[in-house]
Amino acid sequence: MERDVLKIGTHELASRLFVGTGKYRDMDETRAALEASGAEVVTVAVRRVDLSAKGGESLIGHLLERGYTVLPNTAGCYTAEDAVRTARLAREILDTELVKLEVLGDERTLFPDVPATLEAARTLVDEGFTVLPYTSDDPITARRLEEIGCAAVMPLAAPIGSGLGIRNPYNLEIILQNAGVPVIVDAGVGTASDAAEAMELGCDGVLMNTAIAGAQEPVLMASAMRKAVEAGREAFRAGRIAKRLYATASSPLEGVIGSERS
Amino acid sequence: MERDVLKIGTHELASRLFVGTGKYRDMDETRAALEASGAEVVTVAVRRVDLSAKGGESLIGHLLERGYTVLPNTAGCYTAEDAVRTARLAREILDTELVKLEVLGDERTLFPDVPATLEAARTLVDEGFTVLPYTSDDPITARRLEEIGCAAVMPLAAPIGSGLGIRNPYNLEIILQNAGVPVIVDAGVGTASDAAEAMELGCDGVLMNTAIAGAQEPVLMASAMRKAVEAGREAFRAGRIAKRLYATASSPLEGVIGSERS
Amino acid sequence: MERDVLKIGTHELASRLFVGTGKYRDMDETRAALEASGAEVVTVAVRRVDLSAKGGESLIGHLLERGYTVLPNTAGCYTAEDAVRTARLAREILDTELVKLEVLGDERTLFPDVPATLEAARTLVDEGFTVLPYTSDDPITARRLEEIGCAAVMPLAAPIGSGLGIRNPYNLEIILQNAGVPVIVDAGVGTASDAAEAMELGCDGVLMNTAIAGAQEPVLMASAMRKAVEAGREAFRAGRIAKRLYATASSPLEGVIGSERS
Amino acid sequence: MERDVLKIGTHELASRLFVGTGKYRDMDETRAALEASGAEVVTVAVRRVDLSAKGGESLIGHLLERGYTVLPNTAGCYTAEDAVRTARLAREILDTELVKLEVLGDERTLFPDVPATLEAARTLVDEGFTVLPYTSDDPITARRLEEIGCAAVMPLAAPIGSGLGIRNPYNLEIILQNAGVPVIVDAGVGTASDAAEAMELGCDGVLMNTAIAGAQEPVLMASAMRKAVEAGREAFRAGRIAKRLYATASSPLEGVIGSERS
Amino acid sequence: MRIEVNGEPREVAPGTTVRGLLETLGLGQTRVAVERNRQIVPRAEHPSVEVTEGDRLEIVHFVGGG
Amino acid sequence: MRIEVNGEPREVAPGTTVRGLLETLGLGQTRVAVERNRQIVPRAEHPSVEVTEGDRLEIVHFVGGG
Amino acid sequence: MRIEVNGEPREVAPGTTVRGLLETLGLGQTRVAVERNRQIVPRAEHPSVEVTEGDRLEIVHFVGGG
Amino acid sequence: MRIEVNGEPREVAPGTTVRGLLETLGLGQTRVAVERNRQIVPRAEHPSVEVTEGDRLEIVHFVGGG
Repeated sequence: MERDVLKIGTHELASRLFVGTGKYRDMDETRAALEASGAEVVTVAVRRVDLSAKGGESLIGHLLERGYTVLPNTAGCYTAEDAVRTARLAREILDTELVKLEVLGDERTLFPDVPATLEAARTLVDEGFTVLPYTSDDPITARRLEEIGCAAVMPLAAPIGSGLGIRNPYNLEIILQNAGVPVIVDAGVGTASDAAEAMELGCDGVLMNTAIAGAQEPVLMASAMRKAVEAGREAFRAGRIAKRLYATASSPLEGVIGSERS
Repeated sequence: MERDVLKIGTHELASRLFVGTGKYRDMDETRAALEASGAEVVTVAVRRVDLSAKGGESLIGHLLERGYTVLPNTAGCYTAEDAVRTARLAREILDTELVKLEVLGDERTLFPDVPATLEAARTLVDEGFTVLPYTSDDPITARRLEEIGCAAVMPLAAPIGSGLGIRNPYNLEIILQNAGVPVIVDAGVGTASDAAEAMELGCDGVLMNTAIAGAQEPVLMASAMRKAVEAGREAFRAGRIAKRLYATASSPLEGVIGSERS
Repeated sequence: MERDVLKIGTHELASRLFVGTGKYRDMDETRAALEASGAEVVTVAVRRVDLSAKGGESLIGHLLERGYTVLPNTAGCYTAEDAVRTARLAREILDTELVKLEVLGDERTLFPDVPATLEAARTLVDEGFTVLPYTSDDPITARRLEEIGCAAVMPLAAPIGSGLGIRNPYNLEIILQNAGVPVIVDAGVGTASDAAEAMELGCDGVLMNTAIAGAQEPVLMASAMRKAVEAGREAFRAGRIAKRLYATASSPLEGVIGSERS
Repeated sequence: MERDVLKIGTHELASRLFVGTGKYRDMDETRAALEASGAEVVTVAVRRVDLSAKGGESLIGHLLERGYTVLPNTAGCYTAEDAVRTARLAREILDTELVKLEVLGDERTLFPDVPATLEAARTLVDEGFTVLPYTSDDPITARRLEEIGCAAVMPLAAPIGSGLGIRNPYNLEIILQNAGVPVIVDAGVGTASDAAEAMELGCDGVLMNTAIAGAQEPVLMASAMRKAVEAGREAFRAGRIAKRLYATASSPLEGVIGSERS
Repeated sequence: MRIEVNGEPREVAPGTTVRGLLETLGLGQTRVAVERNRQIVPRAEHPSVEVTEGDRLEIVHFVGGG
Repeated sequence: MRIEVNGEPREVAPGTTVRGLLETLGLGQTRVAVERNRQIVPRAEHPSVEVTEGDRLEIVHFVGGG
Repeated sequence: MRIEVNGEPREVAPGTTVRGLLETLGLGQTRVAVERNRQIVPRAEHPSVEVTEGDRLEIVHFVGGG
Repeated sequence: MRIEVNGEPREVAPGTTVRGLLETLGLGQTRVAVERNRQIVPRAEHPSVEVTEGDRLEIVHFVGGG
C-alpha cells in the first residue's frame, strides 16, 4: 500500500493528528502526552514573557529538540489586526511561515469572527504565511478561505473545549466535497470516536488540545486519539459497508442442520 | 499501568475485538484480515460437510495452528432445539465448551427469538457450556441471561450486517450499569467509530464480521477496527472531558498582545 | 378527504392520542387535561379500594359520563398470572373487553418481561379480551404478539416516564413495515415533537401520561400533544419532501435583477 | 392565559409560522395552502415583469385582499448591492418597510454570504427597513446582525429546500440564549416534527416554503405545519418533563394485587 | 367470623353476603370488582354469595394510571 | 427612440413618460416598481418623468417566492 | 445397506463403522462431528459403532461464519 | 530613561540596545520576538537598535496553547 501522506503547504505529514500544548499539569505530562499522540505538528500560543517569572523549563526548546513541527496560533485575538501582529511575532521568534489563524468573535463561544478571519487571512497570505485558519463549519466561508490562498481550512466540530463532537456532519460533508485544500477539524472533539468519525467523513486531519489535556488520564487519552485518528483514516480508505435497514447473514445459509430448514 | 485483561469464563483475553470468519473472498484474505484485526477469539459456523466437494484448505486447521480461540456459533438456528444440537456438535468437533448462542426470530431481521434464546441458554449452561448469547438490546433479557449463568451477554447494536452502528446507546448503557458479566456488542457495527463508541460506553468487547469482510478492503478495515476498539477502550479508561454547551479556551488568557485586552 | 379513522378491535377512533390518568394534581386538572388532549381513549389502573379512605370524587364516573373509552391497564404486574388476574378484575368492574397489557421486567426500567407478556397475551386473547400489549421495540416480539391475536402492539419509544423520545426509530420502522395491526407508541415520549415524529414514522397512535401530567403546565401540554399527534399524522399522510444534502431554491431563478446574472 | 404574541418591529403576530409562496402548482393551491397554514406573514420574491406574458392572475392582489402581511425577499441576490437594490424596489412596489434579506454565497448550498449579508443589513437598517436577515447558524453572525439593528435573525436549520431539519440544535440554543430580538428558523425544515422541535428549542417562529409546497399534498402539509408550530410553541411554554435514563411509573405503586407485592 | 379484605383482617357476621359486605364498607354505589379466594365473584352473584370464615377477599376499583 | 426594458431593446416615441410606457406595456393597473438607469423612479413621478434615448429600465413586480 | 448421510441416500456395506464411513468419504483426517439418528457418536466410539440399515447420519464441520 | 516593557514602566540607561535590554531581563538565551512601538525589531538588529525615551516594547515568546 502506498504511503498515506498529508501535504500542507510544503510540509509532508504521516500523522494526521495535530495537538495543542496547553492545559497540561506540567512539562513531563506535556512531553508524555505529545509522545503518546504520535503527532508531528503541535500548536503553541504567543504570549508576553512574564518578566517577574524565573526562566523555568522551555517548552519550545523541547519541541524543537524532538523535531516537532511547531504551529503557532493567534489564540486570544479578537481583531484581524491583533491576529496579524501575533502571526508576525511568531514568525520572528521561530522563522516559521506556519500559522494557525484564529480571530475570535466572543469569549463565551470562542467561535470565529468570519469577516475578520477572512481579512486577516488575506493579509497573512500576501505576506507569505502558510495559513491554517480556524473557521466555522460554514461551507461558503471555507471556500472563501481556500480562494484567498489558505493552505488548509480548519472548521470547528463544536465550540473549543466543549467536547460535543461533530455537531453538524452535513456541513462538514459539503465542505469536504468542495474543498481543494486539506480540511482539518479543529475544536470540539471530546473522545476517540469523535476523532474517528471526523476522519471517516473524509477529513484530512484533526486538531485537538482540551480533549487530551483535560482527560483524567491525558497520556492514555493521547494514545486513544492517535489510534482513533488512524482507525478513522483507515476505515475511510478501506471503504465501509453500506447501511441497510435489514440484516444480512454472516454465516452460510446452506448446510444448517435441523430438518425443517436443510 | 496494569494490564487490561478481559475475562470470559476461564479465558483471559488481551484483545477486545472478536471477529467472524465468514464472507471473505478466500483463505488468504481471511488469514490476512484475522491477522490485521489482532483478534484472539474468532467465530466459526457449524455446517454439514459437503460430501461432493474436494477437501480444499481447512479453516479450522489454520485457526488452531495460529492459536486462535475458536468460538463456534449456532447461526442459522431458529429453534432452541436446533441451537442446542448445533452447540453439542461443535463441542464434539473441538472439545471446546465455548459457544456463541444464536436463536433467530426471522430471516429478514435476524433478530433473536428472546424466549427461545433463554430456553437454549438454560439447557447449555446446565450442560456445562460457556454460553455467549446473542441477544436484543433489551436490559431485562440481558439480566435474565446473566441470571441463567451465561458467561457474557452480547446485545446487538443494530441488525446483523446492517452497518447501522449503535442504534440505541441508552439501552446499552442500562445493560452495562446492571451487568455483572462482560457485555460484548455483537452485530450492527459498520465502521471504526461505531466500534470505538461501543467501547467508550463501557462495553467489554465488540464482535463483528460483515463490517470487516464486506468492506472494499477487508484487511485495511480489520486494522482500522483493531485500532478503533483499542482507542475506544483507552478513551473509556482515560476518562473523557465533560460535554459543555459553551467553549473553554485551550490557550492562556493572560499575556495576549493587543492593547484593548492586555 | 375521507375521514382518517383508527380501528382497534371493534372501536373506531378519530383521535390517535391515548392518554393516561395518573399523576395529576387533582380531578380538576385531570378533567381539563383530558379535555385539552382531545383523547377518546384513556387508561386507568386497577387497585385495591382503600377501605380507610372517604369515598372522594370518582374518576371512573367522570370518564363514563364524558363518554371516554376506558382502557384498563395491568400496570404494576410483574408476572403473567397477576396481569391476567388484573385484566379479569378490570373486565368485571366495567364489562369492557379492552385491556392494556403490561407485564413488567423490573422496577428501575419498567421494561416489559417479554416471555411473560407473550404468555399473558395468549391467555387473555383466548378469554376474548381485546389486548393492547405494552412491549419492547423488538420486531420479533411485536410480530409474535400480532400472531397471538393482539388487537394492536404498543412498543415503547423509551422507558416509561423517561421523556427520552424515540430512541430507536429503526426498530419502529421495521415493526411498522411488518405489522398487520395498529402500532401505538407507548411510553417514552417527552415533548410534542416526539409525538409528531412517532406519527410521521407511520405509527397509528401514541399513548402517554407522564409527558402531560408531569409538565409544568399539564393542560397546555395536553393541547400541545393533541396538535402534535394531528400534525405528525397529517405530515405522514401529506407525503414529506425528500431529504437532500444540497439546497433547492424556493424563489424563481429567472428575472432576478443585477446585471451579472440577468 | 395571556395572548402569546410575537412582535417583529411594529408588527404583532398571533401565528408563528411564516410561509413562502413559491413552487405551488397554481394560484388555487397557493390560496388553499396559505389558508390552511394559518400564516399571517407570507414571503414573495421581486422579479422582472415578463413583458411577453399575458397578465394572468395576481398573487399580490390576493395576498393584500386577504390581509396577509407581505414580506418581500431578496432571494437570488449574490451581492450586497443587488440585495439592497432589490429591497428598495420591493419597498417601492408596496410601501412596506419589511424585507427578508438574503445574500447568497453560492448556488449549490444557497448558504448566506456572511460578510455581504452584514454589509447589506447595515445599509438597509440605515435606510429604515425592518430587516429580517437569513443567516447561517453561527451565533457570532447572529449577534452582529442584532447589533446592526435587524428586527429579527433568521438562522437556517439546514440548506434551503433540503428538508434535513435542525442539523445543529446546539448553535440554535446558543443563538437563542444570547438573542435580544426574535429568532426565526428559516430554511431546512422538512416535516412537522422539525417545526415543532424548532419551537421547543425556544425559537420565536419558523419560516418555510418547500416543505409545504413540495409535499405530495401541500394543503394537508400546510395544516400539519400550522399544528406543529402551535404544538411546539405550547410545549415550550408548558415546560416539558426532564429527561431521565430510567423509568418512573405513571400508575400508583400502592394497592397492586398479587401477594408477593401487596 | 374472621375474614381478610384487601390484606387486612376483618370481623363480619356469619351469613354476610358479598353485597352486604360492600354496603358495610360504604361501597354499595361504587364500581368495584370482588375476588374471593382468587376467584372473581360476578356482580350478579354479590347478593347471593356468602363469605365464610377465613375467606380472603380483594375489592378493587379503577384509579388514575398510565 | 431606442431604450432597454428588462434587458431587451425597445422603440418608444420621444416624450414617452414612464407612466405612458407602463400603459403601453399593459402594466397600467399592475403593482410594479421602475428603475431607470439604476435609480428608482417613485410612483408619484411616473406621469412626469420622460424616458430618453438609451435609458435602461427595470420593471419589477412580486412573484411567488420563499 | 441403505443409510442417509447429510440428507442424501447412500449404500454402505453391512458392518461399516462410523470410522469406516468417514474414511470412505475421505473425511478420515478431517475434524468432524457425527450425529446418528440425532444422537452424537463420540469420536472415541467411531471405530466401534456400526451403522445399520436406515440410519440417518449428520456429519458436520466448521466453516467460516460470524 | 523611562520606557514601557510588556505594559509595565521600566528605567533603562540611555544607549541601551534591544539586545542589552534582553540580557538585563535574563532573556539573552530565550527565543523571543520584540516589538518596538508596534514595529518588530528583527533579531539581527537587536544589537544595533537602541531603545529611546518613551519606547513601548512587547517581548513575547511561545507558551503552551491549543
